[in-house]
Amino acid sequence: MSTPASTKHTKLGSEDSIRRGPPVEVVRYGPGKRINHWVTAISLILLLLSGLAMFHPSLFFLTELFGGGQMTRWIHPWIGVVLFISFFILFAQLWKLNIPNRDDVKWASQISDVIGGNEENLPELGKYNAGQKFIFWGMASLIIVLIVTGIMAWEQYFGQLTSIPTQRIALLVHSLAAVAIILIFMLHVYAAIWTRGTIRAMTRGTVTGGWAWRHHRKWLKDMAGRGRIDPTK
Amino acid sequence: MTNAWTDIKNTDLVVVMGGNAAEAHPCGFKWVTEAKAHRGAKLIVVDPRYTRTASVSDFYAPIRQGSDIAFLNGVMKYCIDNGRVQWEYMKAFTNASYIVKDGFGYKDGLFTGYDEEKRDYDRSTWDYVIGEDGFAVTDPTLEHPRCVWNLLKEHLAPYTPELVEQVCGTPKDKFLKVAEMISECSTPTKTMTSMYALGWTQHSKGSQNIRAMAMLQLILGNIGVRGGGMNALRGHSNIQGLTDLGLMSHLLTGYLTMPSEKDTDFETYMSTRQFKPLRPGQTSYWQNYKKFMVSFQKAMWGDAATVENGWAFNYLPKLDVPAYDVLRMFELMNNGKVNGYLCQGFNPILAFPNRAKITSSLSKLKFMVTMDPLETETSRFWENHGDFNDVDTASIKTEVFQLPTTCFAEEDGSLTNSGRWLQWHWQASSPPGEAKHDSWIIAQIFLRMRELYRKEGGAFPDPILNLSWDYEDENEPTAEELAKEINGRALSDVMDPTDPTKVLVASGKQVVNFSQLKDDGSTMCGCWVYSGCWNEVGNNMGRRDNHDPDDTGAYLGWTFAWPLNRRTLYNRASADINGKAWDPTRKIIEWDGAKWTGYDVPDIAPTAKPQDVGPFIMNQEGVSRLFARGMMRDGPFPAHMEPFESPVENVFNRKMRGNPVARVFASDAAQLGTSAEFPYAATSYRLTEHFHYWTKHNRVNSALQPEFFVEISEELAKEKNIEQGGWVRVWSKRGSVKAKAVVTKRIRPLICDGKPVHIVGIPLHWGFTGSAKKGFGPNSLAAFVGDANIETPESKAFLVNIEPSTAPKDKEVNV
Amino acid sequence: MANTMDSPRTAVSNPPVQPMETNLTQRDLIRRSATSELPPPERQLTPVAKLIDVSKCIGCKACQSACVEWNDTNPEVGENVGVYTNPHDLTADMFTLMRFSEWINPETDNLEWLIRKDGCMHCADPGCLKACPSPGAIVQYSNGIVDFIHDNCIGCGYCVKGCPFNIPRISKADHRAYKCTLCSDRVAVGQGPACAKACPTQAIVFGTKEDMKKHAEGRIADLKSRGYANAGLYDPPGVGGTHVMYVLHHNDKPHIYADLPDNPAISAVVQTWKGATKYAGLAVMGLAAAGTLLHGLFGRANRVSKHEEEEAKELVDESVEHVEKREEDA
Amino acid sequence: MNMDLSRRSFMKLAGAGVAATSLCAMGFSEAEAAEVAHVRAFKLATTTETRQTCPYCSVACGIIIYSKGDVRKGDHAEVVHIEGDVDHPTNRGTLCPKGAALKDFVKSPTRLLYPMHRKPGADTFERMSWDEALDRIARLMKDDRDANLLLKNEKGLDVNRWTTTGMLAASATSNETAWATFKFAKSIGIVGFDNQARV
Repeated sequence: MSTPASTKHTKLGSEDSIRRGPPVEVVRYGPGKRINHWVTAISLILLLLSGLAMFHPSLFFLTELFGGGQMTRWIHPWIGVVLFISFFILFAQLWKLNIPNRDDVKWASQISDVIGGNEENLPELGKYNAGQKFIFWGMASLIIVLIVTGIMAWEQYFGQLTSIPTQRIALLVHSLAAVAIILIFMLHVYAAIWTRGTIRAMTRGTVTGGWAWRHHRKWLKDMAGRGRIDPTK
Repeated sequence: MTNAWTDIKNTDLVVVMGGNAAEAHPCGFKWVTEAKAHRGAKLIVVDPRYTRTASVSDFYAPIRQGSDIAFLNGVMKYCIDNGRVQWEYMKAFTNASYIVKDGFGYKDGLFTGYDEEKRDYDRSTWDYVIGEDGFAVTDPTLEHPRCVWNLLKEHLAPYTPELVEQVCGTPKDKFLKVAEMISECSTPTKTMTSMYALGWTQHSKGSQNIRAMAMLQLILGNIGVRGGGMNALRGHSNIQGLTDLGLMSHLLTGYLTMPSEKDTDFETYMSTRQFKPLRPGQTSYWQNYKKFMVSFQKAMWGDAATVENGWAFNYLPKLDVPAYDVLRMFELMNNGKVNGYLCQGFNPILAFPNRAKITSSLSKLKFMVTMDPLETETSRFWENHGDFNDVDTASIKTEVFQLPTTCFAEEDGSLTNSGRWLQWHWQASSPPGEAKHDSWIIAQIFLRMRELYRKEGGAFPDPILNLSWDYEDENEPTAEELAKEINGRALSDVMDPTDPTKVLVASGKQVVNFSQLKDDGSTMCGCWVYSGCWNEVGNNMGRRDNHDPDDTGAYLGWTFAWPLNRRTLYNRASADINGKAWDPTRKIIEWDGAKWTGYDVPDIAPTAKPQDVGPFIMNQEGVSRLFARGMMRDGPFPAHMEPFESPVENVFNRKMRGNPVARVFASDAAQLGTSAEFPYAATSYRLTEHFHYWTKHNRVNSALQPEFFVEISEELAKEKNIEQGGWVRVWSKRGSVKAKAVVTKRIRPLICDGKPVHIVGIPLHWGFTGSAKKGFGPNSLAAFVGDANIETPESKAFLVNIEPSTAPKDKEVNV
Repeated sequence: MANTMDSPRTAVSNPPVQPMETNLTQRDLIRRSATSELPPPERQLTPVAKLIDVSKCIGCKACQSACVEWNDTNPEVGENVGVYTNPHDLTADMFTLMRFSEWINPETDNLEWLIRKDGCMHCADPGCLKACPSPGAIVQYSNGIVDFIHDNCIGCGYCVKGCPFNIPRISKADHRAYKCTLCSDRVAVGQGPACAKACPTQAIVFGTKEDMKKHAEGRIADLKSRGYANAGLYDPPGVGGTHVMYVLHHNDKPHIYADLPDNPAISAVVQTWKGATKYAGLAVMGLAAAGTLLHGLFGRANRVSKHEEEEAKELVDESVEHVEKREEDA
Repeated sequence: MNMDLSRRSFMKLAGAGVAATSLCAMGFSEAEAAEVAHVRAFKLATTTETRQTCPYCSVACGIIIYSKGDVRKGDHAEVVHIEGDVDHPTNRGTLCPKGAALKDFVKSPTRLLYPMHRKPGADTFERMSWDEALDRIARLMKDDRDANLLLKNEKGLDVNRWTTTGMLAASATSNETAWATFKFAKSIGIVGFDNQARV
């Protein structure tokens, strides 16, 4: 019975494991990853608040959150640096699990079933679905773009680094990338809320067995198959 | 200046040669741009460098420094050869028709009477033929072969465009273009103005440079007219005033001269100064010399100056040499013959040539007193600043007093500008710290010395004990008291010469001007040319009425101009022999049949008939001199002479070096370099961002021009592989400096006497005190030789060598 | 009589010393950075302009000096790098700068020393103001003066990127942007800018833009008469004209004057950044937010069913039993 | 004293009109109160004006010194600004880069504040009181004069020449100071006496 599982493996995160329960719980993120995620998340939120303040006059009032325009101008790039570092620690740990595969193509092709929530029609999935992978890679690439263009526009230290025409392009790209990353951010957050039972993965670190069965069955079976079960709990 | 700054707007052609007006006098130069903008005037610049003035010129011609006479003589020849002469003016107002004694001549670069031993001329033949009537013989037809005009033509004959190119390095076509433009000003309705400065004076033949242009201006009829004249752009705010007031070794006030040992008594002294007219009916204003001299002596010594003691004539020191000029004084100092020196607002170790000699001289003093508002290099000459002032402090035994003075903003008083305007200014701020007015300091030293003489007696105390010092507070004479003393007053009632019963000036009243001065001791006057500055009307120097009827630029209501509030000197010459203005649109004064009237104060007796009395009233001839007689040591005509340090030989006499009659001390002769050792022709100058060594103390000007540099051509830079902004070492026989290199297209090598001559330009604003970067000055390199007539050092032409180098080293000074 | 003429002079009277109301107020603003709805000004001031006649300029730097003194800036004492231009660039403490270029005229083969006074051009369409994200940090008065209001400046340096002439500089000391104010404080009490007043040759003059254009015509005619066929007025239309204009002897090639732009305009990149991107970006984000919100409210949430929980339990139990069984066999 | 700072100026001259219109351009005629003033407060308000001339070159441009405090009222006065005098015929309010920065000359950090004295061989200046300095200078000068004044030349003629102490006079001092200096130097017999005119 267990052979099928043992034949076709998906990738597992280091701490991924099942607690027999009852009720069955599945460990999805360890404390390290969770802290890392929230540092990144908070930085991103602060960045988009401070960024938006300097992006559109109607949002300039947001500078008050940071103690005025001068402070906002000063702090925004530094938060950017924090975000960059913290995100890429996360990246180092998760990128393998986010490499796309055949199932993702099928999943994406049936996006209507995804939105409709008819997951019975979808293929069994590993730890991440194509949507999550898209967010992961999207974030990663945009953060690189933002940090690079951000540095070019960082008057205080890098004002002389590049020519003014280059800086103009940098600022344009920076703002476009910012818009894009905000959209992805929304998608990420919304998906987490809409897919009930997801958020606890980043709070408590675990999801219910049912959540894993419904959304990432292959991942669950794989853990079971490889005996990643703690019977005592 | 013969004319005022504001008069320049009336010109048709501005020739800036031997100066750099835009750079050194920007606000005066404004009037050049006005003339350009509103009269369509043209601007010519002749200079070794393409200067800031050149940047707005209509035509620029390069010239090798020190070759100006050849250029100007060339222009004069061009004008005469092409009949571009204002004949009427030249005939009526110059000595062109005067017959010169036989024997006078010029050969091999020398005039008759040269004595190589004495380095001097016997000038007896350099004079007019005097007739039985005691007057000079003239030939108004100008046909006499010995008349000045024909001798001048003969003298100028060699100065062809080819020779000019050979000597000056000015390409023939450029020279001819300049000559053509200048010659156009020979018509009565076109005038040219000459603006020059130290580019002409700082040569061993500086006076002759200026004479050459003055003669050209006379030939063109441009002296005494609006928009014309010889305009010396004086360097300091009151350098004109200090000259007028005779603060010079050979002068007394108002161009009265110091007695020499030949002047055994007052009568002898007067006999050589009250010049009698050389032509019938001429003014020869110096006939009044005695009135001015007696009034001066009364101003100095009051009641102690009596007719019996020859007006205290022997209170004045008598000179055994033409002058104890600064070069002579530092030569004496260097020989240990001077013990004390007072420097009032003066910075000799940056101002005088051969800095090493100046420093060694100061080191031999027993004591030195400096009076300045700012730190100066001189007051700290004993302080070691690494390469910037490499002295052995401990071995310098000079005792130094550095006295803090107020600056302009903290005092009342008048300054005389280049246009001879005496402008009063008022105190605006309180002096900092314990800074004191110079007049207070002088009074204190004087009073303390006088007290010592009273108590102890001593060597010839009379002139000190009797010096009139009757000020309300003798510790600090006020500017008003001193100004009134300069103007002069009646010491007893002065009667009207036309009506002896009428009191002209009551005792104790200010004289209206020098016309009321007497030679009987009834008047006193500190400086006759200034008389009228503060009379009973009040302080005329404080007047600020800027009305200018018909926009002539005269501004008679603005302050006071000497003499007699006259704005244009020789203005009588602005009208023809019959008193009609040469150019009706540029009238200054005209003869209305009975008197002279117009926009300015006539430079002649108001009723002097035009046909009878010549315009040049200070001259015995009544006319101006194309031929200077024996009055200049180095020749009655300007002749080409090379600088003492020249990259080429004198083409008139290849053995002759420099000015044949200029004084050279033996030790300095030994320190003259040759072009073999020092191939490059250096010159020194100002930059517009700085004023001498003052503004380097000021953060703003220091930011605008922060660091000492030298300017060289791209060609020389390539030859020596010197890079833009890199360090170079420049050295002469007398010293060495380090500077940043400014490599520029504005300096080009010239071809002189068949060989390329590279020019090295050295600005003069840096030292080792102040806000700017520490640096050097050209005086570290310049030669210790002066002009043959007035001993102005030859700082504008000397030889140097140059090489790439490294930054100079400084030393931290414990303050 | 021509010689009774005098160049226009910036000042006809010495500055007032009695207390005075400023005459440039918010009521005179026609543009305000990062501010969309600005009340129209109650009055239209006559447009003013500073005219810089490069052909009359002797490069004496009086303008720089007067500027420093009037604005109480504190430029540092730099070093010589082989040129007359000092400091070497505009700084937060040097709002104007003489730029020197040695140019050999190919037609005449003569050297021409071109000296241009660099500084804010006070564009009618100011790139700095367009780029500025901080409301009221950059303002434009109806007389044409573009001024920086330092209290509102956040120091982001967007103005530097927005300016087609590379003028504004950010102070390292207080991180605010600085540039020529056209001496708005002097103009506000009826005095011309300090630089124009000081200029010894009146190469810099100040007055109404109309008068300055008229004066320029006269100057250009004079230059043409002196052989400068291409003399002309530099009042670049690309930025809607400027309130600092040049008379150039070679108006056909402004770039020879230390890289004065031939056809300056606000960069297309800046236009897109501050135009399309700003609005589209906000719109897209708004829509996305709205979209998700609607879906959240009306769409059915993706819930895990009881059945699925049991399925999971089964799977887990199964595999546990499977393991235990194997142990027994062993 | 003529301190009249008349606002009369060259209105009749063409072009003056330019500036004139620029006044009205500011709506200067209608002096209404401004609620929120954007521009810097005009810094010359309530300063004291004094008519002066630039001490640098011999163009002698007219300047106005603006100070806090009025020396004529016996106040302590500090220069706050210096600007060209528009009424002056020569410079018409313009100034060169040196004149425009005159305030920083007056307020230079290297202005001298106290008499300083350097002993022979010493490597620093030390402060000295005015009295001490002046007494010592007078003594040094008298001693040198008494020792070296040449009363008669070899022919027995009075020459009263003092060549062992010399003096340089400042060509930036006023004529009045110069006259006082002249009287002092010539009466004590100094012949080595010159000013910048020589160089």
